[in-house]
Amino acid sequence: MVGHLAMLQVVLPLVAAPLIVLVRNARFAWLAATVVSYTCLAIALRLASHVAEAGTLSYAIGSWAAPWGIEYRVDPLSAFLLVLVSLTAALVAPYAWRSIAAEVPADRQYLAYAMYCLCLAGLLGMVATGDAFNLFVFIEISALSTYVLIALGPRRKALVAAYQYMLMGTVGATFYVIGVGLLYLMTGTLNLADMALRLRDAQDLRPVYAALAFITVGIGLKLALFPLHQWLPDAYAEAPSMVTAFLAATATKVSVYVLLRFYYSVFDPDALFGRLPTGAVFIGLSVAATLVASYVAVHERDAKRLFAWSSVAQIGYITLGIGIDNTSGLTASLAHLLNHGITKGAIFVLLGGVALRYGAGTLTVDGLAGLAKRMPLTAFGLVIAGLSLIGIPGTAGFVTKWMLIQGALERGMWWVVAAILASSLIAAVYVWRVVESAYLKPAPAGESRAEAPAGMLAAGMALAVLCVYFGFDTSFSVGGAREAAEFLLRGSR
Amino acid sequence: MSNDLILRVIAKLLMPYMLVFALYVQFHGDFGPGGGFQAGVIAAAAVVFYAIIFGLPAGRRLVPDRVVEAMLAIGVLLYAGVGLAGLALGGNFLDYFVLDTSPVAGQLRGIFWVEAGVGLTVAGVMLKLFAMFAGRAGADKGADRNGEGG
Amino acid sequence: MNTLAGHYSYWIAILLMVAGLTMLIARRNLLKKLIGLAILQTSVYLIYIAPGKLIGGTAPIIAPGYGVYSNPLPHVLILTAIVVGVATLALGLAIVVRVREAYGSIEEDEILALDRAGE
Amino acid sequence: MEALIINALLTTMAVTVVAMALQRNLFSVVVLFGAYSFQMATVLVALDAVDVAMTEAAVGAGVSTVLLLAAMHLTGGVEAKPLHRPWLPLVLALAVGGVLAYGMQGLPAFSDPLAPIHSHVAPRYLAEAAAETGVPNIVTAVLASYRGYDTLGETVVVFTAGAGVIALLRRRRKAAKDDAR
Repeated sequence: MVGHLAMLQVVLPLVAAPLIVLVRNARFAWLAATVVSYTCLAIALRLASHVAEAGTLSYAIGSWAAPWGIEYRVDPLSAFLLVLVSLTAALVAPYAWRSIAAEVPADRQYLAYAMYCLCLAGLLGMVATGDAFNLFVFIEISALSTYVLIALGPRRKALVAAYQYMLMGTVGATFYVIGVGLLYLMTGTLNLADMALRLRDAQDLRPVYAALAFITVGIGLKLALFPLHQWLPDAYAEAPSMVTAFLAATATKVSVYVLLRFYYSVFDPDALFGRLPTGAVFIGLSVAATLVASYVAVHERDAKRLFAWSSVAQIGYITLGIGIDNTSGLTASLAHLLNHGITKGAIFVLLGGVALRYGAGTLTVDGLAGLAKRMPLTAFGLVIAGLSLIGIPGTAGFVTKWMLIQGALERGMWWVVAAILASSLIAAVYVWRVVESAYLKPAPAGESRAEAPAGMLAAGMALAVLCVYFGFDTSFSVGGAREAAEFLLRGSR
Repeated sequence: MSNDLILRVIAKLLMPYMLVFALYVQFHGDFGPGGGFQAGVIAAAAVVFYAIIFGLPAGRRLVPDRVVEAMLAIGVLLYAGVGLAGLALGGNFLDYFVLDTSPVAGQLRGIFWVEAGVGLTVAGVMLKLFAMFAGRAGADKGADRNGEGG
Repeated sequence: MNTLAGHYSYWIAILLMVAGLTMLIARRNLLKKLIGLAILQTSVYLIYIAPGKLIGGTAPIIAPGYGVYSNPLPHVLILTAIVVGVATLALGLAIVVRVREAYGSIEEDEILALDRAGE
Repeated sequence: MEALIINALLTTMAVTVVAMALQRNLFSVVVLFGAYSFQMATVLVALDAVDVAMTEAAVGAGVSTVLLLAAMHLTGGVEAKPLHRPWLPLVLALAVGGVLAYGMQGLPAFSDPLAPIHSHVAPRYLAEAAAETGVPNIVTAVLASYRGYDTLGETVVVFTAGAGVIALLRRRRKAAKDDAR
């Protein structure tokens, strides 16, 4: 019975989109998107509790057994991701009404909600599936809907940002398919679990290494791994505020999940981290990402672009955890999926409120001058989320960085610890730029409009509170992440 | 293009055969090459052929925009509907065995309706793509510069 | 003969991929980039389907008197890849048309210049 | 003999692609792309992939070429700019090609019946699909029934592209009134 729930988790948003396009009414579209988001959250929580008790859940679609039919497989790692994606959707969707109404032309709003449902279905489908090619199909569903959502942005630059993201995203998806093709030619199957078994006795490893390279670069493009991140700043800066909030907290995180799924459940980790320098490459790229991206963020004028560059740096922390390749490193990486998702979600939702009140043009660091007087709660929420970005003790960001440092120390990598601290300092600089402008700079004369609309403010503050909550009570975030990390490491070693 | 008599007569003659061939490809998919995707494109090609010869407004009268947008959505709903029917009848999602008395008949029924859904969606999308791009031709004159020409 | 043919289809697939990637990166015209992207995607068809072929076999349609058939699974996968490729191309072209109307040009360097000037 | 035909067709395709890469006039590139897609469809028929060949001809060559021509008409594209400094992209592309060439060495030879893809999942399709689903065309059986969920996802991808183009290119209500509904 629970298996059907895993199916409905993806099929509900999938069916909601055509219904929305059939009804062609923005109010119905928003309602459908909200109901679907909350149902998905309920299902995700139910699945997570089931998987916690009964272990991995497998569901044969069409009642065809695994390698012949397509199988849905929900294990502790995917359950953790399902909850993360649905939680963000549930928080963002209900409050998207005013923001989408302000930024998307009236006759196109219902299509924006249809694309939102498709993107949600694509992301959930990527997490739940146990089939390599089905994963590609759902990568395309979430990707195409994301390109449209970005292209609906208020400014004309959104079109160029969507185009650039489409090019790099499609090249990434094509490299992924080439990688899966090589694995298919070596094993004859597309089911991930079955493929893992048959890969163990492959004599000639050259195609396996080539497949590893293609999948890593392909998925690296999708998750904005350091040298492949050029599309992210424009895409997040130009998209409508609610879209940025949703994407920043979920899109790249699901791509990290796909990378982890292949690294630990398909390829043989001993060969991967033992003979190949994968660990070193990831640590090098991650440290470069955190330092360079944070440095660029310090010099950014546009607030959304500043936090988009900060996202590139924070993804560096996630991949750093993978590179360290021990239990606490991996746990830090998984926990940061949640911690960063909440932090960045809070920031972009609050910025969405500011954009709604004062127009998208004022989202520059100078444009936020005197925000504390005009929108006290929004400014306060931004400060909390900013502290979590830096990793001040008591916030979610600190938990991740603390465990990353633990992981690095276990491996004796002093310079990695130094890099983490240095990048946190740089992060403090760019967060301070925003805080200083909001609190210390005088508000421009005549700007006396009130706080962001209650709905959006509630979402932003809820996320900000979660940043602090997960800073103290880490049972779910670190507990779930540790269980998933041990499952990955035990499952494959 | 639209006032050339020969083309108009030929178009009128060819249209039915193109549509019949599209239906043939749709239903012959079980026994030979064919299926929803190819059939959808061929059916859409027939209507596009008509719209090119008799002009876009005539094409829009033949298949109005609302119908095309409805086809787009109904195809996917039909496909997912077959899947949910399998769920409702006690099988897994997209389980065709439970759709009919005997398993094989259930499979045939499931495959038929699923391919019909695919054909509907693909035909709808191809028609909508043509209408959007062709309709856009007039936009160059009307479109303003600040990206609001949507 | 067989060994030459053995990997010839792969060498052509690699050539297609290299040509597609080069067009995609080197060309400045947004439309040309999309065609390069389409070529890159078609290189995948050969990687999947060429190994599925069995010399002396026939199409995977069960008929009396035929024993050897080519492998149906890559055909299903590539059918999906073709349709996904066209869907991406259609969306890309729609964006290019909107960029043309918004910027008046589809040359990448002119667009970037307009953006820098616009800032 | 079959391998010879396949290789000949593959060579013509390679020639078309190289011509397309070097061509500057946009219209000739689009026409070459149409020819390239039809050549690909022919190669697919030679490889006994008849369903895929028909899809490539109808969807790949037919629709893509029409869309490219329509977009080219709208954007008035005749590329004047010469190809400048292609060396970095060429080196990058060759590196990616090199990784694939390296990987390809270890793959089984052409039409080797003992290859993994012929000995693991596919034999069950060829042996039992016709009986289990009553459909002699195994590709349709696998497409619609065994991997039916993939095709549902694919239909949703087509739907997303359609709805996306509506969202991008729909003319505003007031502008749409003047063109005959």
